[in-house]
Amino acid sequence: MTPKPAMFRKVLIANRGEIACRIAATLREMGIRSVAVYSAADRGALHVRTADQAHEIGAAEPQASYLNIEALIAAARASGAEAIHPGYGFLAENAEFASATEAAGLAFIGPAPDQIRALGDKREAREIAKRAGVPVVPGATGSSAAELSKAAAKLGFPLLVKAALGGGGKGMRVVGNAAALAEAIESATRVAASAFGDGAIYLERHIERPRHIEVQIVGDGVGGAIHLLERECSLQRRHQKVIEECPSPAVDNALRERLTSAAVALAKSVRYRGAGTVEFLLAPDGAFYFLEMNTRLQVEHPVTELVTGIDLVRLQIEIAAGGKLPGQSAIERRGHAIEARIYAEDAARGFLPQAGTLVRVRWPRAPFVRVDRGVESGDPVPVHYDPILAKVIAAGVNRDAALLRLSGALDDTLAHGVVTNLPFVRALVRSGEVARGAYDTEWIEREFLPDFTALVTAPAPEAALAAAALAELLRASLATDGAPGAAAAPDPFTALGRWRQGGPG
Amino acid sequence: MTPKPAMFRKVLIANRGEIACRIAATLREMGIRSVAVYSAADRGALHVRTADQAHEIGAAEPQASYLNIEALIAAARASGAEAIHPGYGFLAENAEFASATEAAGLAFIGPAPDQIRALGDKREAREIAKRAGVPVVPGATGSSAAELSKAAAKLGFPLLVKAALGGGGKGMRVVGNAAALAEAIESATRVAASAFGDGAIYLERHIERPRHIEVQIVGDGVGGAIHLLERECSLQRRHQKVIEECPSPAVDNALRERLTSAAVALAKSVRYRGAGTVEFLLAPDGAFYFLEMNTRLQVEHPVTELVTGIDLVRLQIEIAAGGKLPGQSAIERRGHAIEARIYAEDAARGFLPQAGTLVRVRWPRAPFVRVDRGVESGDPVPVHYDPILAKVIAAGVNRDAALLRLSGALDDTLAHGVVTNLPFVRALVRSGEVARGAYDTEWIEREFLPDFTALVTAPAPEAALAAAALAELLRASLATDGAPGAAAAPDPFTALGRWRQGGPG
Amino acid sequence: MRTDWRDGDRARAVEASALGGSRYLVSVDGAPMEVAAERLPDGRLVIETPTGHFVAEVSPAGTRRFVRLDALEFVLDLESGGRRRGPRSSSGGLEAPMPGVVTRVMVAGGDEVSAGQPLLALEAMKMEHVIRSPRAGTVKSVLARVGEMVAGGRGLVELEPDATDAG
Amino acid sequence: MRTDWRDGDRARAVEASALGGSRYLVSVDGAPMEVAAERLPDGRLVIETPTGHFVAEVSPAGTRRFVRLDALEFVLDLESGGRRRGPRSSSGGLEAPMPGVVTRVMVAGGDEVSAGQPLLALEAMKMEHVIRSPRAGTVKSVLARVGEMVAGGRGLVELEPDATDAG
Repeated sequence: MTPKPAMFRKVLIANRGEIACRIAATLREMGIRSVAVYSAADRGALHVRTADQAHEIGAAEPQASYLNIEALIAAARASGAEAIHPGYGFLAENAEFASATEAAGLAFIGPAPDQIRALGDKREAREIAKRAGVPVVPGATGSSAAELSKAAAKLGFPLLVKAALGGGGKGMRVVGNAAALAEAIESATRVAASAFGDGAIYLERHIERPRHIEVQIVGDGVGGAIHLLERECSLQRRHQKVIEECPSPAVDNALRERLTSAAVALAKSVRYRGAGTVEFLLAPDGAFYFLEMNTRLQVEHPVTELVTGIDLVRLQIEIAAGGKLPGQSAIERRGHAIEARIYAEDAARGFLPQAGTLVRVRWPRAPFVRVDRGVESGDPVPVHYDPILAKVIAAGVNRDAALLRLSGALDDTLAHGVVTNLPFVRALVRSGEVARGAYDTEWIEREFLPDFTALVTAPAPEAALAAAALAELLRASLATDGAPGAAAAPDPFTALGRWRQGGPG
Repeated sequence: MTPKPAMFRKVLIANRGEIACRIAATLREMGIRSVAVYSAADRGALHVRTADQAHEIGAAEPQASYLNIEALIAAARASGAEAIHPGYGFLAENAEFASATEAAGLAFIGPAPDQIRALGDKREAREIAKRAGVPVVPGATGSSAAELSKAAAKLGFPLLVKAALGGGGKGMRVVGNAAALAEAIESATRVAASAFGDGAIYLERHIERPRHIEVQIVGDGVGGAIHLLERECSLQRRHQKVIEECPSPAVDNALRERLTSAAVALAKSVRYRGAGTVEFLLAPDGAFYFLEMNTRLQVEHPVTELVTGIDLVRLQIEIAAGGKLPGQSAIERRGHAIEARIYAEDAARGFLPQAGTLVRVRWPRAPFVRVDRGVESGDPVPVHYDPILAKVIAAGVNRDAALLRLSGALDDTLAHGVVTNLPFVRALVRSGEVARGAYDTEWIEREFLPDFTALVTAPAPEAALAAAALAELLRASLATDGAPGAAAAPDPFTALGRWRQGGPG
Repeated sequence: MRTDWRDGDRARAVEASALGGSRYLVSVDGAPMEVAAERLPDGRLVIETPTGHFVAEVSPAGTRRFVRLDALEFVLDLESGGRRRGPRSSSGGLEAPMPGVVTRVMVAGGDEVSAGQPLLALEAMKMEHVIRSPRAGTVKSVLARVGEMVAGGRGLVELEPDATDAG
Repeated sequence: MRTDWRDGDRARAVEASALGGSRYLVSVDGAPMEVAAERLPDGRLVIETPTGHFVAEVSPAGTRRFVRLDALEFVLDLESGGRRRGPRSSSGGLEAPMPGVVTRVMVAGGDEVSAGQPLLALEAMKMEHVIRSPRAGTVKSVLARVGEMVAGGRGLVELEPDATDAG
């Protein structure tokens, strides 16, 4: 779609899991050799198996490996890579890493370091948005607890306490009154310091029952920028997105025009380079406010890709290699796409992250269904990293069709060996509110979770125990009968081979 | 997209392989239970494993199973299915089967029996096309060799000898002069009788260097019909399509309008019900001629699905259940899609079909890449059936992007254990003529195959022997060293585990 | 055949025997029912019990069984024949709920604690999880130090419940 | 280590030995070369020979090796150590090239045939394949009947080549 720039021949992917696999797919397609990196815990991981080459960069702890700038740059140099793609998470929004990459003579597939720095600081990003004429949520900052308390009193409660750096809602907390403020500030400071290496805190007025809408933008670094529609990300649990879609059922064409124009104005004002996301809160009264900007690829980028037909990773790479931005008119919207994130977490125990070995995984394969996955059957889920396993994404001619297809795809997904959130996302996509698109960012916790939690913490139904017992009975009877291969059969498919074919009706 | 009709609850798929799996995917998504059927040779086949239930219908020979109308109807009745989807091939264009299905009180997901009968007879189809104002290739028919010879003399050579019934080019032969006619008629009669149960023959003027362009249409059975663009199917080897795409690089908007109007007029004239394909020959001078109509889903339907966003199988099912046809304006065209058929056949031995066990299969999984497959690792490829294993389909913002993506996806595909046409399709998608879209239906055999055949029949290069020998060397040295698990390791990944990580630069 | 299961904190017992064909007599926790079970081509089971019709899929992992039942998932532990374990002592927080690093220890041996009181904090997968006391009682001993990496299920605190709370 | 291979009708011999690190001395059909071989993370091999740089993937299936080399694929049969088979007698058509049903037999024992003359026809996978004589000669015997299902590799016709053609 753009004239071909002088393209990289080899790119290092400074990430792991599903996003590393997804980036490798585009690199392979572009004829660019991919270099994976891995920690000691990821030696046999899928992202290592599918890259063209791989370098071990350190111990399991992220600080020693995926957050280890020196080791990453060394691996890039050793491998002969000409560029680094940071994915999302880890060092994707770390200006120091982007600087170090460029200092080593390599291209950073992302914005310029000073753009990451400026937009990654929520206070500065807010000022940038204001200057670009983008509405912002009333907010304040401060360097001491006392200062912050004073600012909070002025803003009024409820308000939001969050890390000035970082994204994804980590360490974010809603505070309902002045009494709870001190503890929230202390806790947020600790999390911010540990997660982002900077304990700076930002306060902002809490918009109640908002929707989270974000606009995908791409800039060329010299003042040009386009948008690739909005995404609806209101289905969140504790500020962690669970299900995302494009376009938003809450955005009509007039609002879309205002939202995307605001996002493009912001991107142009900083001469933004590469792909980024401008996040907005949409209030029930239709007003929207700049929330923050993510200077990287989002987890949920596939819904935009399916609706626009554009490969965002390819676009990132082309821009980093000096390619031209497509015109806004080249971005067409068709149909609808919805994504569900599959996490190793246990809803019955407060969505605790889970680790272990996936004894059996079956990802769906069907027309108009896409799966970005980081694990296959037999793969471990290490304790050290974000527990995302995969994203299941469905496209359709309209929202109903996409949602129905996603529901079918989730039914057709199996991940056994580690407890996952599959029952949670399966129930979500079947709920009436999701079907109607009638929810806000707090709906899951306020209205969906109480019943769902009761369901998953109740004793297992008799049918579940019957199924488990019958599987054992059959295994035992096969072993006794000495049926061929039965004793050695490691696979329940084989072990159950004697059951009668044909359903009961 | 259409108001929901009273939908089937259970549908029998009277087919096997990739198309049975693909139909099951849509049924599952629609919440319809799928019933697979299988021959004795297909007991553990993927299409059996992925359906909701399965019925054995007869011996391996197609006549005893997949062509056994009585057994299929009995299985449908026993399973409680309310409808039968015939897929393509086998009984998909058999009017008797459609009749028997309807006589059993079941819905046939396809056209009415008399439409299958009329359009399946090439002579009658030709008359229908003429009446609908669609241009046809000059041709003739006859019931005896003498009669046919006389007609041939009038048409002039070269001409095409083919079965009056059936499709897919089976038994089709180009005859350059009168001397070769008798043998061609005899051979075509035999193949026609054996493949379609009717030895009737049809002759037609052979258009030299034509392109094969077909239009996907869907009718509602009461006089309404729409089109879903054209497909380019000129990349053929002996009249068997190898690579198909949508839209055609040889069709501009003016020509598209004429082609699709002709196809829709034909469909409307017979009050066509369901999905069908009107095939045209496009002559180098821009004239086009009706070739035949296929009254079923085509192998290559996914390229249309990716460009229009429409699930054709769902549309077939909705129409069979009494649903409304979408309006023509609901059919949007975006981007480009290209498909490569993966067959078990040996290019070095005249593309002989192959049978055996697939010891290792790896289908690609990447954004904008779709794979419809009928086998996975460990599955047998029986000798009795069409040797299609899968279709790899890539979509892109334009033809270049789709072609590049398909090339990458084919590189990322592995099928070992049975010789496949993967080297053939990989070489095709890389050729300059395919890149430029500059070919006709005879180009592969005339220009591509001589060099390609020389390549694949030459001795294996030293590097191939070196790779094979080094794999053995390593296996042996691991066994001697007694490295953990080495002796028992059935998987070359494990067996090669000690090789140094990291590529050579 | 009898099988004993652990379903979270609950002990469940199932007695299953074939009645011929696809029918089975299955007692779950002593309540008998007739169950029809059919195998789908891909290995899934269709189970019909008096309460309904379910599609199930069972994957073994050691003594653990991952059981999918329609849209829901369950993890059941097969108790080894005869030897019945008591309910896991954790029942709400004295063991590490997952592997992680201990970031804070908020109590010491001898402390009296109330139900819900934070005992220690564990960091795993970038999130902090506070372990709270499931009941009022007295801390007998703390089994972990700040900075220690602990495995899932590892005991963290020994608690002596209050007498009034123990019944 | 020496390995003997059948590459279609050709016998190929390879001698391979490790030179240390990722370097190997490999002789193919007696011509020695130095080869660098590296394993990619997914098990593929990167092979560097004096003629170029290739990515290879080798899958064993019995004594057969499926070898992918970049975009091409090869099937090599590992000859069992020491016992060397001669070229397969077929070398162009006297064995069934695949499993199928014999639909026509066009010659009989004693017939003189010319190179390229049709001998019999086999139907498989809905296509008819004519088996032609690879050379001029005399049919010694026909080993299959019309309607017979034959396995791939099964001998169909025994042929006595013409003396002039035998050298």
